[in-house]
Amino acid sequence: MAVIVERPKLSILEKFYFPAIMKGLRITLGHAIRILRRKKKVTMQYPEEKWDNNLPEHYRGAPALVTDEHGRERCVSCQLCEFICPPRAITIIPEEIPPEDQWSKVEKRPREFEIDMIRCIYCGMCEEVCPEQAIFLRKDYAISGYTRDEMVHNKKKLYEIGGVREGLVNKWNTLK
Amino acid sequence: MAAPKYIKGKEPHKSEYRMIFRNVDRRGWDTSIKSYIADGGYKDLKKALKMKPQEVTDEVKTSGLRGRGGAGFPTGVKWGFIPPNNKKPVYLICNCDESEPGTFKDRYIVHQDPHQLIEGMLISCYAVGAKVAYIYIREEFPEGAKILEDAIEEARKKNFLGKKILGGKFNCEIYVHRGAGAYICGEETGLIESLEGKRPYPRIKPPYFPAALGLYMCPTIVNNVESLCNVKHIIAMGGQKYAKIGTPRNTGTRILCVSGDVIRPGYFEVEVGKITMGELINDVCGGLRKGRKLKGVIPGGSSAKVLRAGEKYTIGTGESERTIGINEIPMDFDTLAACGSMAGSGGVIVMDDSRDMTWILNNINTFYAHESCGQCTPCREGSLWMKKITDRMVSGSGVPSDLKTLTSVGDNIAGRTICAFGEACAWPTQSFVAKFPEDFKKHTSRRNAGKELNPESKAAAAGLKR
Amino acid sequence: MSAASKQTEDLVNVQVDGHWIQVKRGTRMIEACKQASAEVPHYCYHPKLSSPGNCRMCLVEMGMPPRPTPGQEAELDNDGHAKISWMPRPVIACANTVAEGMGIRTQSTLAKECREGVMEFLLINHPLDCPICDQAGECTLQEYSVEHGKGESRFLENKVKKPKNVDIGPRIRLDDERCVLCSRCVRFTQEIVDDDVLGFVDRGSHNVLTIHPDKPLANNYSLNTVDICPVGALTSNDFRFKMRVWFMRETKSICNGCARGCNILISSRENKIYRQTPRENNEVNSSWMCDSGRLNYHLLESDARLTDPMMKKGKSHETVDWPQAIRRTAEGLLKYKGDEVAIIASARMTNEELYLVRVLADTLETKNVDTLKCHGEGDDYLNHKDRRPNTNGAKAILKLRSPGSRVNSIKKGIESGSIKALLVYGENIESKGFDDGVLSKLKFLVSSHILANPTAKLSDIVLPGASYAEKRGSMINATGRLQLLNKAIEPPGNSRDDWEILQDLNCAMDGKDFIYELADLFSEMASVVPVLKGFTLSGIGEKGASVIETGETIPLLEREAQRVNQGLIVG
Amino acid sequence: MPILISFIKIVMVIFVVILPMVAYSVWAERRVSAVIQERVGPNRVGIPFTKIRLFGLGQPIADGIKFLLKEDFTPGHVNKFYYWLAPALTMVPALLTCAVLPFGSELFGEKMVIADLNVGPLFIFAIASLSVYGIVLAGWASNSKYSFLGGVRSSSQMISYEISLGLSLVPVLLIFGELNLSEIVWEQSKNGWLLLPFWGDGAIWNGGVDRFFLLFPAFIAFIVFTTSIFAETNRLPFDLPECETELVAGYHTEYSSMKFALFFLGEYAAMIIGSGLIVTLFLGGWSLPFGLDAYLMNMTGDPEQIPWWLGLIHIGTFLAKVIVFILFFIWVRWTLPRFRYDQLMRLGWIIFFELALVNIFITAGILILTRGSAS
Repeated sequence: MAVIVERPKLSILEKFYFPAIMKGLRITLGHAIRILRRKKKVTMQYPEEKWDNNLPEHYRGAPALVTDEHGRERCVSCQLCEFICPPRAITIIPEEIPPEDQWSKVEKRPREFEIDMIRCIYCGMCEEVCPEQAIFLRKDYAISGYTRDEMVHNKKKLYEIGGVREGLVNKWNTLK
Repeated sequence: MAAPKYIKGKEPHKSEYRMIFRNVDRRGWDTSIKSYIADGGYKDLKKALKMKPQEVTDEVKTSGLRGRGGAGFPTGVKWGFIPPNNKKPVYLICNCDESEPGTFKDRYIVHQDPHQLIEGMLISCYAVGAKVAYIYIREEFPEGAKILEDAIEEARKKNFLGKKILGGKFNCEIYVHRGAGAYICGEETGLIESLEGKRPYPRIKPPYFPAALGLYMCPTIVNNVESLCNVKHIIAMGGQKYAKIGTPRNTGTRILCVSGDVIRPGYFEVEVGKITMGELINDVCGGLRKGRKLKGVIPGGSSAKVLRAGEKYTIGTGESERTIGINEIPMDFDTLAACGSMAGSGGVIVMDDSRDMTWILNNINTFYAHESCGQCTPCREGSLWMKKITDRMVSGSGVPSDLKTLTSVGDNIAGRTICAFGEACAWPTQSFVAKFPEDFKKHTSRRNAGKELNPESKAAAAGLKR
Repeated sequence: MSAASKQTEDLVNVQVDGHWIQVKRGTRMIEACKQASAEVPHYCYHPKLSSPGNCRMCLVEMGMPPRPTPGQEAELDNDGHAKISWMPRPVIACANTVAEGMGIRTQSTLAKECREGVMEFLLINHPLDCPICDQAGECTLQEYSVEHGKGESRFLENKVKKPKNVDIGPRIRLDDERCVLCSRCVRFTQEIVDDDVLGFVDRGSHNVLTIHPDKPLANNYSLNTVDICPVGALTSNDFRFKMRVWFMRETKSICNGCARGCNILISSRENKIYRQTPRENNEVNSSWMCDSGRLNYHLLESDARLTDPMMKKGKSHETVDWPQAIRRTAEGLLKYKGDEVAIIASARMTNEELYLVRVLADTLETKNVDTLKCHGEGDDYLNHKDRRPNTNGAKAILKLRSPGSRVNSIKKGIESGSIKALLVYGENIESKGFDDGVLSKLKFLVSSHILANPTAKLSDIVLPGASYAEKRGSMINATGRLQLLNKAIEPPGNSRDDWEILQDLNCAMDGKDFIYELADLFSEMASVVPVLKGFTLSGIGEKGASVIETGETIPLLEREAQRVNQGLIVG
Repeated sequence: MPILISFIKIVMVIFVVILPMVAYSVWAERRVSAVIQERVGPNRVGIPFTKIRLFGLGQPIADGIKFLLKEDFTPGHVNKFYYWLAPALTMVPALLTCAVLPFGSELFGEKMVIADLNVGPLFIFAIASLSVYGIVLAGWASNSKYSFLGGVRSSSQMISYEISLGLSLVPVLLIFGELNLSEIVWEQSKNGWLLLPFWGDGAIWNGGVDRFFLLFPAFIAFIVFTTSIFAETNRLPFDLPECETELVAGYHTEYSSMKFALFFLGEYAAMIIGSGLIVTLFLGGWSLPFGLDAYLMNMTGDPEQIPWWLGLIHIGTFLAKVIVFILFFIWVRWTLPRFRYDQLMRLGWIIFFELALVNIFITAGILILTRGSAS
């Protein structure tokens, strides 16, 4: 249903607009003068100055896979992230862990795990949905490449970015 | 029939009424058919064979005999469940898989008086029309099995067994089947499955009521050893007369197996309901040890609910309603049920104040967790869970929520399983936790975390000293 | 509903969750609840198997009207039914049958408590490894724990460890920790395929499903255990870790492994088939299918797939485009007259394709039309000895009395030179004696295949067709049932739906107008072929329709019917 | 020879002054907007291959190169001829108008105006109204709804404001009685700027009563004229033809690379020319205020001969004034939000049109009253 909003009644002076325009000009000029006198600075000189150290804990940068302190890849390729990913940036091909592998009891791991960083929207749903605490949004945000292929992070690259994550629940290592 | 003389030191107590156990611990008695016949054995078989099968059944019905295996279901009624227009063969099975902790009566019958059982079975077979009977004997009773095999052989030679018994038209064969070594084999449908050569997974009822769809899907009667022995005596004295023994609705004699913290544990055959708990413990069994006080009694085998000393029980209805203490409880089926427990298999387990109920429950839970057949979910998962909880309690790592969990796990098992094992494993937990909360709270309170005090060892040490 | 809903001959009045319904006498309570749309959760119950009642998930509250003492009128409730007195103990709904006046409560506090309790028990020792479990997404443990679970665990102890990743057969892997011991698989192997190799050992919580020490679960129906397993205990080696089920699209189709025509679901994702599972049809395959049929789809991924039309240039073939291939085929065939041309069609083709073959034969005015007879070993369950899915269709449409009888005369005709051109559809005729020597006598050989084979190698023109999962059409199975084949994926490369190829060819031969829709083609065929009279393609339905009386019976279904009569299963 | 001189003037004005100025006003736009928004703005591009940044003054050059090097893409669905023509039609009129603008007094005896027309303002109107064709054609030829809407808006907006633009100028011309822009500037140089008549004959103490009273209509004319210039150049708050929130980029949605750059440059060129026009008409053009011109010329001795350094000063003065106005344009752009279209039309047709019309009569009235009967 359409809602009709009453326009505010303007006084004569307001109808004239001129004072309001002047007020606006004064404000913008005020800002200009302030910055010209080097009173305030809101931007930084990006490549030289970075805010990496000031990133909040929950910053959502590039998603990456992590290993635990025993070197086990945490991802078991349940493909939930692939399912939840809104832009469908994730592609996983699972495989069985061969019996001779140290972690063969985990049974399943990704053979290929690709995140298309051109598609990724850094929403963090993959991290949230992951039942194995295997994928995390890291603080890397400057993801660039010369080709589209380069922008697809493969498993190796994802583990490189992710690194080792300690102190998570390691149910596979002890309980199973 | 002269009154039997008994081995010295094993004479029956004066309150006993020895009928089934007449020959147990009897001086100069052996298991041979000679002794049995000399004492008037197999006379009742002859008597029964002269009657019509229905008459035998009616006698048993008149006697009011209730099953001695645990449930206390009237035996004659059970026999009557065989479909009237049945064309299939009928089987009789003697349940001699006596595995309930605290119960040790059947073994003595088998070991010392096998012919009494065989005679009782033959009469029962005649009554229900079974041509084949099985004695399903517990795997752990190898000697009993051998004694039975020998006795059957003897009986067959005397034509008490086999084709045309005693020259009549009645054919009957008895086989001894050694059990598969599991508690659940004592459950009647589990037993039937086991007898069929399968895993003793109890069957669902309905539709598999043994009296209609039992062994090999034929009508089958499963009776306890003691019940079948009683049949012989019912025929011997007649149902009317038998019914006068004991109390109304709880007729006959009953073998109580008393174990635990009493001076003189053992088996005692008494008239049902004629003796109270107090008399049994203090009089017949010689009372508790010096300086000890009664804490609780499990009156019918480990699966029965525990009774706490000092509690009051209301029994009877209407005018006969009265409130009694634990010592005044008569040992019969109905009163024990009214007290919230059951007569069960007659295994009375007495516990004095040196016992910590947590340890006792843990012991019982360990047994049931080990014996659960694993067929249906609640008992399979619940029994081990309860055991794990009490394990933690006794090892000093209980947590306050354990009590609630323990009770609710028990609640989730009882009444929701295929067979009665669910109740059997849930009832101890439910009753112990309800009746002795202070013992459990001791183990779950944070103050006692990490402490592991074994009262059993303390009690054992105290016993040594004495 | 009126109070006077009288007890009729074979209907009884049952109250489910407060509503009275009428169900057939002898119905299981669980089925009665289902009819009243009160789904009762269950694990061990399966309509095609006996009910051991061991999962205890289907516990409901039950009540019966009390038996009135003689001379006393039964007390009636507002609906005019006898008042129900409820039993204090819950009963299982899966094994008990309904009775007149029975009441069932599926949503009472007691029933809910029971479910919650059982659910908790099932989960305490469950490994909760859904992330690696192939059943995830179609696991009843997951589904019911959402509906009936607590959402938290009170279980502080260590879980029971059981064997994992056990190889119990060539196609099946077992994970005992996930097993809920419902015994469906055990009962299936005992009751349906008479291969009693599964069983339970140990007891209590340590109970495990295991295999006979010397006999693997290797029968040709073993993969059905994976389907009926309500959890992820039994998984298929073939499907294991390949794809999560929620990604897959399911297409209702039929199996083409033999003349049985088992109803199946083809699960595919992004043009790749991941598995085939049986679809219930109590007239054809009940709920089962054989492993060989199930794994048939690997054929489609073969390296030998033909993807482009090809023409022989010298000794080798070269790729051409479709218009050229069709034109050259038509030209080649038109050079010869009447019986100089022979067509060997295949009973693998759909009715529509066979009909177009018939039209082609009419255009060519040849009588040398036949299909091959390919018989293998059938079994006593579902597998049919006829290895072709549409032999009955071929008989009806090509008007063949006995398929394969004219093949020898065609062969002789080629050898004698009276047959100069041969069109082979979907069959490798080399196996039927048409070797190099015979085929080289031909002036013109065209064949259509999905895989490269010796016949294709000798052909002047090869037309790549589509496999059963890549096309739509109808077939008539061994018991004379008209069933629908549906397209799950696209044919690879430039290969095309066979009916389109034939249609193009027909068009090139006689210049007649096109039929653009398969449904139109079916309708045209139905107007010509007597047994199909009155049918439309969409009118066939998911479960097919019986069109021919063949008198054949299906052994497995016969036995199931017998068990239904005995009241052992629901069916 | 005059042709050669004209040529030199054209080259000097267009390629040395206007185009760099256009480029750098883009840079200024970005820097000023940054400053207003407390940002930094383009500050990186300096001298290539060195670390010298020069406040980012290299940016316009980099931009220009970028525009030149970008793919010159013509979408398939456009009307090619008009599509190509449109950018030129926007850029060219803007540059043409500067022909009559006096950007200085005299240098070496040469008048610092490319074409000293006697009908300067008329010429400007004539040419400036052509620029609407560029936008309309761009919008139409692009064959896209956004462009089309932009084009339509632009045409109606420009036509509307051209009226007030023209009418607001009439009082000025009445006051000066002159259509030659050079003469107008000379007049202001001698007798006070239109908005600052405080020397020469214009000063009230020297008898310039009329100029004093005319300040009022002059001011109204100034407001109307300036605002209309905003509208004519499609700058905020009147940039509805491109209006990215509604129309993606309006008439130049489908343009890229150099063709887009031409639109871009055309807008800024128009802005510069507009500023120049305002300065010329209202603020004395190249003249210095307070009779400094006369003073300096008297200093050199020959009041009729302007020395070369004064000529340069005049050019500088003109450019300074223009730059101030460009800055004003930028300042306004980053201050005011865009008008709604109905507000725009209302302002043009109901307020400015009437105001300008009334202003003519007021001016005429004052002129009659102060200067006596019309001569």
